[in-house]
Amino acid sequence: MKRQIPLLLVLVFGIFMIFQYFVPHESSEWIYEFFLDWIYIIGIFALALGIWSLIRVSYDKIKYKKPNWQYAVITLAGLFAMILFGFDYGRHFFSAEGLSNYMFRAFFDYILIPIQATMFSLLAFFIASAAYRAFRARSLLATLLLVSALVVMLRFNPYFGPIGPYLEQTASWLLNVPNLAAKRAIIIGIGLGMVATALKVILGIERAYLGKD
Amino acid sequence: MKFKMLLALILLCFVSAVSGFGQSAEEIMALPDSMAMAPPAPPSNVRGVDTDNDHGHSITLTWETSPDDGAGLNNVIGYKVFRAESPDGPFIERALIPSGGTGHIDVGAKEKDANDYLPDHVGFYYKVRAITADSLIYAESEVFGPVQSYGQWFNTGRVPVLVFVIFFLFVTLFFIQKAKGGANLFVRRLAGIEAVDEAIGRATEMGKPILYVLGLGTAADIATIASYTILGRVAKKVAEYQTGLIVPCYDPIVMTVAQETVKASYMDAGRPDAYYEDMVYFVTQSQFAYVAAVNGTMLRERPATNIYMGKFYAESLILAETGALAGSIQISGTDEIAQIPFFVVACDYTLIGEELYAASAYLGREPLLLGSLKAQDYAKAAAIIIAIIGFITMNFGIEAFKHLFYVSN
Amino acid sequence: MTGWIPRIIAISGSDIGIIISLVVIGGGLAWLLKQSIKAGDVDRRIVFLFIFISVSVPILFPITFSETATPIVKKLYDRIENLPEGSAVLISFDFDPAMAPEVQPMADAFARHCLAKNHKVIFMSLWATGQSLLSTTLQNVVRPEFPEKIEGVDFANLGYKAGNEGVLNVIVTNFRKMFPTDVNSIPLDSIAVFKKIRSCQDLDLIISIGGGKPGAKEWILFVGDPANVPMGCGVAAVTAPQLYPYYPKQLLGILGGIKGAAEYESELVRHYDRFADVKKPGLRMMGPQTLAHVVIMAFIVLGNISYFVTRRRGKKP
Amino acid sequence: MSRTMIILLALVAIVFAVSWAAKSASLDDQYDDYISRGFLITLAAFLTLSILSFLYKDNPFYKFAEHLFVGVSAAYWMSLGFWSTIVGNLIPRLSVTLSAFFKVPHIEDEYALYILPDKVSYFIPVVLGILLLMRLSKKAGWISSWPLAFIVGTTAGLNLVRYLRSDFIEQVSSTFVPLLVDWQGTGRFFSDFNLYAYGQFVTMLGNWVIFIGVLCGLVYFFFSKEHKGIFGGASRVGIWVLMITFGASFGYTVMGRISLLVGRLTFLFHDWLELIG
Repeated sequence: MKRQIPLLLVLVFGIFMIFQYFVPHESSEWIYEFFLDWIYIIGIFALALGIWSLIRVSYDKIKYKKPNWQYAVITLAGLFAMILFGFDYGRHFFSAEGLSNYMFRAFFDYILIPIQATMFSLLAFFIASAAYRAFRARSLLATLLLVSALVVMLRFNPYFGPIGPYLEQTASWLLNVPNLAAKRAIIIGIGLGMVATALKVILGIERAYLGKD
Repeated sequence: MKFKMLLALILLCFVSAVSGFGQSAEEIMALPDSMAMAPPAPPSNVRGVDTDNDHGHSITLTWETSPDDGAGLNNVIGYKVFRAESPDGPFIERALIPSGGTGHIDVGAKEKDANDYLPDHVGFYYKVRAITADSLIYAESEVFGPVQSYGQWFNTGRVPVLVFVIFFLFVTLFFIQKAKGGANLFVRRLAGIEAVDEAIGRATEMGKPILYVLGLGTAADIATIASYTILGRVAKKVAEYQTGLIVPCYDPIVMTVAQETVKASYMDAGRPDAYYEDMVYFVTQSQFAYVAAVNGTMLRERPATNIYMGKFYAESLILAETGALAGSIQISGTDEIAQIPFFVVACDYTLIGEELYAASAYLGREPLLLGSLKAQDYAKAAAIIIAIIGFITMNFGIEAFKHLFYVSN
Repeated sequence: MTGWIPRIIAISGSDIGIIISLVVIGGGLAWLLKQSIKAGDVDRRIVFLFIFISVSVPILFPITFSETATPIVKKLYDRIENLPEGSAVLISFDFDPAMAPEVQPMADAFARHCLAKNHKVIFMSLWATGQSLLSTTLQNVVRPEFPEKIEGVDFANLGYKAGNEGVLNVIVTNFRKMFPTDVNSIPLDSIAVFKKIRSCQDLDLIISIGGGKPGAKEWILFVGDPANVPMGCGVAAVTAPQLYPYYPKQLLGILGGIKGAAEYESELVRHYDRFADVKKPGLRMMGPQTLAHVVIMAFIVLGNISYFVTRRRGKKP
Repeated sequence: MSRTMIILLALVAIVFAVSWAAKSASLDDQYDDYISRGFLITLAAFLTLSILSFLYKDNPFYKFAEHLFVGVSAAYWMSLGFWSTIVGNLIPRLSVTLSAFFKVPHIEDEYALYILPDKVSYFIPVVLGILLLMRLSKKAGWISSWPLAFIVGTTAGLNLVRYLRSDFIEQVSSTFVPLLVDWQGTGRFFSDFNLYAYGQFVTMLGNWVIFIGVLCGLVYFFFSKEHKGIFGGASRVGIWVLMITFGASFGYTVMGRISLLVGRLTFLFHDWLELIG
């Protein structure tokens, strides 16, 4: 029972969604839209599970004085402060203005955004270190990788005089032609892999997502 | 064309100067609407039918252009489509089509309270007006109607997809049967997957944990589903070797599933006592906060091996470089095409696109999974054959073959 | 600007910036070369340090590398340059603030060039968010740098009109139908710029600046092709490859990303002394870009040197 | 805590205080809330530098920023989800009382009636969501796999047809390219010898590369056949094309990543330190 019902649900809803695709009628469209809404709403409930896990892990860290437990206090403080501002006690109790609370905005603009943008900008450093570490002519494949990366990066060098335009052209040709071919091959493969996996899921062959095998 | 217009303008200036409108010639030049010309012939043969293969609320119109469109008087600059609920009107303007146009699909909204709501099963009347540069000079077709719109129950434009679904289903079922019957199905080696076992061994020797990242996908993303299977396999090995396992999660539902998977694997390995819930934990559903936390974990726990399987976006390189900095062996796999290059460059082993899906079958070695892998290969062979036939027919100017694969919306 | 070093390596800007980048980056790389030959790989943190220097120095002390316009940019430049004075050029701002850092410099450069050549410029936008960016260009470039130009006589601002391709569909035959007035509610008939312009067919050049939809592609399909008006465009770097197929037939030229903007700006500076001192965000952004790219490429070379050195050493004993 | 650490902390505290004061002073004539603005900009700069310090090595400042970020962002997404989905979409359709309580206009959704009686269609996801929460209970945890099965089943069905169409049928059929372009004479053929993909020769070359590249790439992805002989050769060409592409994509991305750093450093030098105009 515990095992069969979920598998049956997957089969039924999976087949329904496949059929839905071939039925343009309005009613099929509405069901489709409802299902997508539902998935979204269930996701919000799931977020509560996540927050619960975060609180528990942090709490355990503090309780058992695990390494770096002091920082877990900061996580919890940030979490509760932001939840409080988000739901905006006191000023606009229960109104959509919760999100326009001054502190909520300030936390967003001066804590979330700067850290997020800086984490993102670390990529500038990492792309350099990855290039330094990995672009070495160890083998034919590594050399191809290295040379085509260099050709594309050379667009940014203004000192190649008459061959400059040719470099530029080669770079954009690489990005347009072989790039298209490789991407298409990968996409076809991925498409097939997805279809096969989805089919396995619907047929109940692939069931790792339900836990016990 | 330009010459003619210039001529008309000069003529116009002349006429207006003579007739003495009391305006300067310059101002008249800026007012082209007062140009005098003969009305064009109307468009003819207006026909309307319900638009095929849709949810209704739409009518397809066709007509023949006015003889004065591009020929004759050559003064038609476009067509206006009008619709009414009775042949006598009132008609409302629905569309403006540039000259030369012979058709229009009148799509309305399906919501009743929307402005341009177009109800189904209601008779409509249409007429088409050929317009000229002068808004007062035009010609109208005869009114056509009534025509009704309605929704269809089967989209014939999507038949190619249906054919492939059926084809795929049969090939898969066939090979699964074959594999069940004991046929030996060969699978080529995948370096990335063979490295997993080795990496777990290494972690055991070093006494360090393994970090498994499921990516940023949702629980239902196919890449994540493939990743669960690999996680299950890794967790089982980890349980057998008694190594540590860390699984930080981005999506709460993914976390739930991953907990189940890992728990089941520990049970399978006969070590349910070694499992504890917080091996798999939620971090946050914010891309870079998640990355910041995983980065910290990598540098503090110094895992022997990092495994990244699933959907990854810009964070791929941040994770992989930090992992390399921490000296971990790194195995990755994603179907996110834009990120594959970064994993290839920064990780020791990478499963490219489809290899990620194949990995679960490869690891499981179950006949059912191997059977579907075989089916995938046959579909690929079909793709190659279709591409070759397509190329041959294309180069001999036969378009029909290509049309077989045309899928309408 | 006049020293011999800058002339040789085609670099200009603040002296401190040039000296720092030459000494620190050049010297540092030379030292690293020695290190790599002697001892193999260098610490990753040194790579990070170099990236930090190569990006921050040009921000603090503006350095501009002289760019040479590639043909795809030069052709568009030449067209604007060679149009007779008083030609009508339309510049459409089809982008939002997120794209602005990359494409607004192009819009500024086009506006400068057209006004300096005494063309009549018509500004408009197909994106709701484009109108405020249009005002930015008018406020920061057109009005302060061309105080002698009069709105209505030398340039006109139509503002934003909703309708995407629909707008194009109409203005291809009649401007007044879509824009009865300009952005300041002045009837088009009383704007001198529009005296001889009834539809897009009367324009001499159309430039679309953007990177999304509607953008250059829609302009080509709905206006450039049917009305046979020459077109050019400036787009974000990611969009540029999708437009190459239209060059050079339907598009006279394409400015792709900040690099395209920088090339155009450098071409302007080369021919117009009056633009020597104006802000050139494209060229300015190219400083960090070029230095960082050179540094990364240098590190790739260093990595290979140390790899081959280590391998040879590994083989010998 | 080591002595150097204490000195470092004190130093950072002093710099922070000085920056706060200086920043507030410089914002004085622009804003009324200049003191809190001065603090917030200093805080943003401090967090930016804390994250950047990670490049040197893991350190208490990074740990601080990281943990703060995790807590605040988790709560941010939850608040956003709550207000936009639960309050914005669900509650107005669910109940008049709740709508009034949350001060959102109630929506009488006529289309909900079209399929299921009254508001049932919006109670279902709530029930499924609660079933998912049953996970927290040891006894009834198994029931949480029902909503999961719904999500997985629906998405699997959806993905199956969607990817079959866009990633398989359409990609395969767009490989049908003319490999021979109408011959227009040698002059035309070799004119426009320019890789911007419009000259006749270049178009043809491009089409050939695409066609063969796709075929060889597909061969590389064959799993159930040993890569030997012609098959192995094709698969090798396939992986070459893949590698060239990966290199080119990598090289192309550098520009965008440097721009991100330029943005961050501009914040530090311009918004915080006011070193540049």
